[in-house]
Amino acid sequence: MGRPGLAVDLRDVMIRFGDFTAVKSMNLQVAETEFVAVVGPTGCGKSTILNTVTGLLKPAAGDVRIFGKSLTGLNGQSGYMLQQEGLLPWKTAQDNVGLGLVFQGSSIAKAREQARPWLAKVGLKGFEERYPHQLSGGQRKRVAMAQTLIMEPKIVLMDEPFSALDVHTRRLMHRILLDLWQADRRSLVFITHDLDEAITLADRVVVMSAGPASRMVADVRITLPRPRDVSALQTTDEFVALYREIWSLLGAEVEKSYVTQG
Amino acid sequence: MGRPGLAVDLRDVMIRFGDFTAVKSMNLQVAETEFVAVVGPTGCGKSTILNTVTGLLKPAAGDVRIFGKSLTGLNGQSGYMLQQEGLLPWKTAQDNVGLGLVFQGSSIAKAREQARPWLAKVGLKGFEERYPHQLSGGQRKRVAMAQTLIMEPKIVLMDEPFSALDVHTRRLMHRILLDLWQADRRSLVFITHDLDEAITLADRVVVMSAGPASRMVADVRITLPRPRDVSALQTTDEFVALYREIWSLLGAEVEKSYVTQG
Amino acid sequence: MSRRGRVALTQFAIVLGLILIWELGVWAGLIDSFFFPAPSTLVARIGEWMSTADFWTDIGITLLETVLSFLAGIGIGTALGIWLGLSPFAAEVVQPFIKMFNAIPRILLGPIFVIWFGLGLTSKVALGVTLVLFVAFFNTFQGVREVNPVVLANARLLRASKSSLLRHVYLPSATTWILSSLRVSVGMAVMGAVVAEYLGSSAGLGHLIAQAEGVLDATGVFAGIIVLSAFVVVLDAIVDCAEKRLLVWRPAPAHES
Amino acid sequence: MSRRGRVALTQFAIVLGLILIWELGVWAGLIDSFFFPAPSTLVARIGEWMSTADFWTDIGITLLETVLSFLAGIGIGTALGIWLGLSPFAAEVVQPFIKMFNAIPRILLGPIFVIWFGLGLTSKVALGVTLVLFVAFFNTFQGVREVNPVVLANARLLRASKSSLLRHVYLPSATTWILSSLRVSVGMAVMGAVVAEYLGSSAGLGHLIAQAEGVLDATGVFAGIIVLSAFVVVLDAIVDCAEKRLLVWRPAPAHES
Amino acid sequence: HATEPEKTKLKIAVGSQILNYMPVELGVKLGSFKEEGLDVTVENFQAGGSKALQALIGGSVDGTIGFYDHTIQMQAQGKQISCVFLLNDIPGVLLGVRSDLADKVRTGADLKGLRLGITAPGSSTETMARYYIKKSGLGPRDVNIIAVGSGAPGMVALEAMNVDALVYFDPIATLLARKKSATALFDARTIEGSKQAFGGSYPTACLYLQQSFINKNPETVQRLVNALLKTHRWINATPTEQLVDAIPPGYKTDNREVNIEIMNASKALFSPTGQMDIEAAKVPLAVLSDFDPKIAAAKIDLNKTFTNRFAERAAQQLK
Ligand SMILES: Nc1ncnc2c1ncn2[C@@H]1O[C@H](COP(=O)(O)OP(=O)(O)OP(=O)(O)O)[C@@H](O)[C@H]1O
Ligand SMILES: Nc1ncnc2c1ncn2[C@@H]1O[C@H](COP(=O)(O)OP(=O)(O)OP(=O)(O)O)[C@@H](O)[C@H]1O
Ligand SMILES: [Mg+2]
Ligand SMILES: [Mg+2]
Repeated sequence: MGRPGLAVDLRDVMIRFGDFTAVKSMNLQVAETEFVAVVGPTGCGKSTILNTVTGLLKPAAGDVRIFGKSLTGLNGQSGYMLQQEGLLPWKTAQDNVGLGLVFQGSSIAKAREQARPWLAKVGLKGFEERYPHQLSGGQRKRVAMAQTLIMEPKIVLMDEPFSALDVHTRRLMHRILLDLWQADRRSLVFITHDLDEAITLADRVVVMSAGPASRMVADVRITLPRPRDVSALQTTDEFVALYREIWSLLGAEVEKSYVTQG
Repeated sequence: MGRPGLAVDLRDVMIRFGDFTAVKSMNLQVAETEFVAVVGPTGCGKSTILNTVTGLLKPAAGDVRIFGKSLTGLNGQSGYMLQQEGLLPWKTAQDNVGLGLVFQGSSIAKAREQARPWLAKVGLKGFEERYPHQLSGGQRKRVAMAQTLIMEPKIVLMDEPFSALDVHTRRLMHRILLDLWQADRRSLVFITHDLDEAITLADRVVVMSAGPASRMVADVRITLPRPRDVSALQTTDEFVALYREIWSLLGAEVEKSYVTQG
Repeated sequence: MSRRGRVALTQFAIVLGLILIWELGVWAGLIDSFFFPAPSTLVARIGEWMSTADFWTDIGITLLETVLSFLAGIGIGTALGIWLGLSPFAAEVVQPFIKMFNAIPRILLGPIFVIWFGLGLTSKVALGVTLVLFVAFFNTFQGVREVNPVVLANARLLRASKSSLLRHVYLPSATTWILSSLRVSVGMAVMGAVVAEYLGSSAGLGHLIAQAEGVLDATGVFAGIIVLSAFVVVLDAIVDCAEKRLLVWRPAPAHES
Repeated sequence: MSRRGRVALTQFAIVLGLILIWELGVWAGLIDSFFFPAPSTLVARIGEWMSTADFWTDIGITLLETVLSFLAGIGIGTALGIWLGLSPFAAEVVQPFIKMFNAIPRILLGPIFVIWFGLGLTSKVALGVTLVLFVAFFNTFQGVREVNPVVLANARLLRASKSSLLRHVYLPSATTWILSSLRVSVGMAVMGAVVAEYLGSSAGLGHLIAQAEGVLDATGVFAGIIVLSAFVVVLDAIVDCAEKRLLVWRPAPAHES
Repeated sequence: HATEPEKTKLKIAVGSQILNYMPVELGVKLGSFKEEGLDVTVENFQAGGSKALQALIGGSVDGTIGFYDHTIQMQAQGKQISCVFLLNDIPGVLLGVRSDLADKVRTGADLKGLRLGITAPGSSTETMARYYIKKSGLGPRDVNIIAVGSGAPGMVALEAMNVDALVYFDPIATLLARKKSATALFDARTIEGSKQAFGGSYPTACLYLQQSFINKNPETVQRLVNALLKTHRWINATPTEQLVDAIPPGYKTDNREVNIEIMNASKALFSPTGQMDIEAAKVPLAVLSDFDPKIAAAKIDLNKTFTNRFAERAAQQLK
């Protein structure tokens, strides 16, 4: 019964850990070719929701549909860049990036060949032979990003992908992401705490309430024309208005959570 | 021969991993009661420098002085919140926060008693009995922060402490940090990728060059009067000028690194 | 049906199947009951044993020896493992010797222990300890060195003393390693006690088995083995309990769904 | 002096010290050379042995048995550990049986193996395998379950097949566990071979030792033990090499400075 | 009794529970030792006589029931142990060949080129086998000697054709005979067999103790010997059926019929006097000297390896 054209369709999804209800009732629809940003107070359940979309977590109630089909097992259409580090510590940067290709049957040599340009793209040329523990935090994040994107998944899910990067590198990564998205319009869901980032990249910004028993409180459509030039945009009235709106929605939620905690 | 009044004094510090020179020559002086922010392109060597200040890494050349004394072994005066997660997975949130107290001879019950208000301060009331794997990324970061600050160290070192937090929670954490700093003026060094954060909090912002063989490229003094009200500040000319300055310094570095990488 | 129930049922089916095949094999003459007596005779023999007081004394003695050598072996092995795990120099010096000792067949040590410790409990426990010790040692040694370097650094930065580090970091981190070694060790402790009794004694399960072996009484030998196995299952259940208590903090094991 | 040098020197000093005390103890009559013959006589005996061809045949036979039982035991144990580590249901069903088997004293299995496999190589290897197998199994089993859940999730999200997961995730993650079990196993393999020879054979180091023991020749027994130890040190060096190669990716062990 | 024993709690070792050693545990069961005021525990060393001997030398036990050979071997190594009561003056050992070879192998000389199973290297089965081979006119390398372990494995090795001939004791002897899978070349469970194999009687199991212990505790030793002699007399005076029922569990199979057969074949094993004949003692010395050059080189004083004085006194006391 999933609507046609929906890549991700969460209906009244509830997620519990034991008797702790992390997410009460989440409805999230992401159309094919849509770019959605998710923001919310820390600990509200953003990662949990992406885990549910990929099938890592089973919802306690509600429906998860991917391209109209109910999800069983792992989501085969998505690529997911986790919030925590999931690089294989026993593989070099290039082998980590090429990992998905190897899993799909590529030879190791061929996977490396394809991985190297991706490493260069994320600014890690010269670090091909490094093991994860020999990389800085931001470098590891970029390897993880390349590892996810090299697979060119239909649905790209990213959990705070750029928070460990400096502003400029972050812009470069935005470019890569947008290029990939525009070249072959995929669905993209990403979590961020940076509202500038959310507004400049996304078609819609979803705001979640503070946890526990979190839900969606707003779904802000970003109508700014593309391509968007960040530096120019940030001073426009529209941008500022959007920023203010989301900012105050979030602020209210965070305040509430401090009040309920007492 | 350390200058009097200097909490941290790095002289021509060079840091190498095998034959990879991460930091070529770093000079960093932090006075007692000073609040210094370090910014720099990803992978330039920021964490490495804090590791050297705490004694986790030995420099290949140069001098590390803490309160005028050459550092041998671990730095006993500092508290360090690592970039990576260092919580003990087998201890609950409150036991993790109280860990340092237990190490100093407190009884477990007493440590817990002191830990609970700290957990409430960082917004984690109700999560006292959670194990780290049952917390969200941002929640773990806040536990780690409480774990470091509860010890009230003379020198507080923090490596991207707030990057995993939403804007509002981040402001609340800034408040806690500033309160602690002002109550008993400690030395504070923290790494961030958020320039707003750096400018609103610090006395000085240190900008590092892109790696490898990184060094300090600028040391920007922030003369904005305290207490600083973030929302009001951000539109002032002085703030914007400072932001621009640091922003372009960083931009040049990131560009350079992409050029050298080819 | 619950998972536990299914497990128990499958186990029951396996045991029953094996027993049936065996019993029928003996009946049909395919299995020589001189070497592999029928399960029914084994059951009968165990029943017979259980009605004698001597048997319970034997069990008691072996149990005591097993438990003592288990505890002593684990204690010494773990302590050694921690010590060497924390001092790389000592480790490099001492390790080759430990490995050499580990290669000495315990049958040869038996008589030496009898000379040193007499024929009593001590020599039996000593032999069991030499079996348990090495398993515990190697695992603890590795477990201590496997501690997550970031967690360790963090604890050190919080100014943990050596003993605090041991208690709050190294030991909890090595727990899974140590527990895993306990699994092997339980069996080893039993084996040590029985071998020692077999090598020289006047009581205990090993004595009972040796006696049966001497007169080519395969029924006695197998009955003894079965009693030993029951023994281990009980002791292992205790380790299981310990594991459950010690590892509450862990995420559920990462299995494929 | 280099670290290696210091280690070697300390080891040398320890060995020399022990030998001196022992030798002097024998001379002074404090140590009964009937049980603990002087090191000098041991050296003489080993020298004597080395000049005979039989000795080298014995060594060769024992070496072959050791290596075969080591490889087979590790192979079976690891495979079993992986299988059960990945299928919780099978693990729950099968584990109690494995633990029970592990408790059977190998001395008792010796004769049974002779019955099944005859007096040749096979029965010796079989006994060694039963010793090695369990150590390898328990460690692999635990190692497979210890894999970092985030890393595993990540690999699964990259759509790794079961066999890819095994090869790229489970096995590398369990490597330290498996390697740690190899340390114990080397000794066990040697022990298994020697015990089997000791229980019945016409050649091999175990036979040599049994012969010496039969004629109450402690010198021969100890000389045999020393040869065994040398044996293990050599085999262990091979495991060391494997470890170095397999674990290049690891950060240097987290020691206190 | 005139004097009290110096030591009442005693440990006696046996090197596995073979029929030859049975009287000591039978004595315990019958209460013979208790009647003499002794509390005797029997410690079984399943891995063999040498372990029991080591336990004696190491001081873990007070006395050992073991082969007389040991006293000679120990003298060669400078240890004084002495046999005070001889349990068997014939060895009770057999050497048989597989039935399918029985036609071809009729004498010791026919063993040439065959594989002969012994229990353990260096054990008395090996020394006896080698002596027999030599006596049959063969060289030491003419027969392949393989250790097959005691008990069932040896039997299996023979039946599975892993070996062609075997040195064995009861109960294997009876079992093999019943299954007709072996034919004995000699059967030293009787005097005649012993004569045929070793040219005379051959003292085997005896109670030996450290000389120092004997010197210090003569009354204790006397009582031990009394109890053993009493037991031996009881064995020789009791009908086989009744004897079989009395035998302690470690020394009989669970088949009563077989047990009776065994006892009938082996009753001659148990010496009625417990005394050593100096001539007989020379046989093991000859056998051992043959086997071990160190013993040949050592000047063995057989008079120090045994004493009959306790057995003689026991015979008087028990009249
Ligand atoms: N395994 C678990 N057991 C119990 N509670 C859990 C578990 N995992 C997550 N939670 C709880 O669920 C809530 C949502 O967690 P989640 O990781 O989704 O937060 P988040 O929105 O991603 O936060 P952040 O921005 O800090 O990453 C949190 O309150 C967290 O404590
Ligand atoms: N153990 C190591 N071996 C080799 N190189 C290393 C090691 N640790 C760090 N490096 C390198 O040193 C440089 C500086 O690392 P560092 O972690 O200090 O960066 P950073 O400035 O903290 O970056 P980020 O903002 O991404 O955290 C990086 O290029 C990294 O690859
Ligand atoms: Mg999250
Ligand atoms: Mg860093």
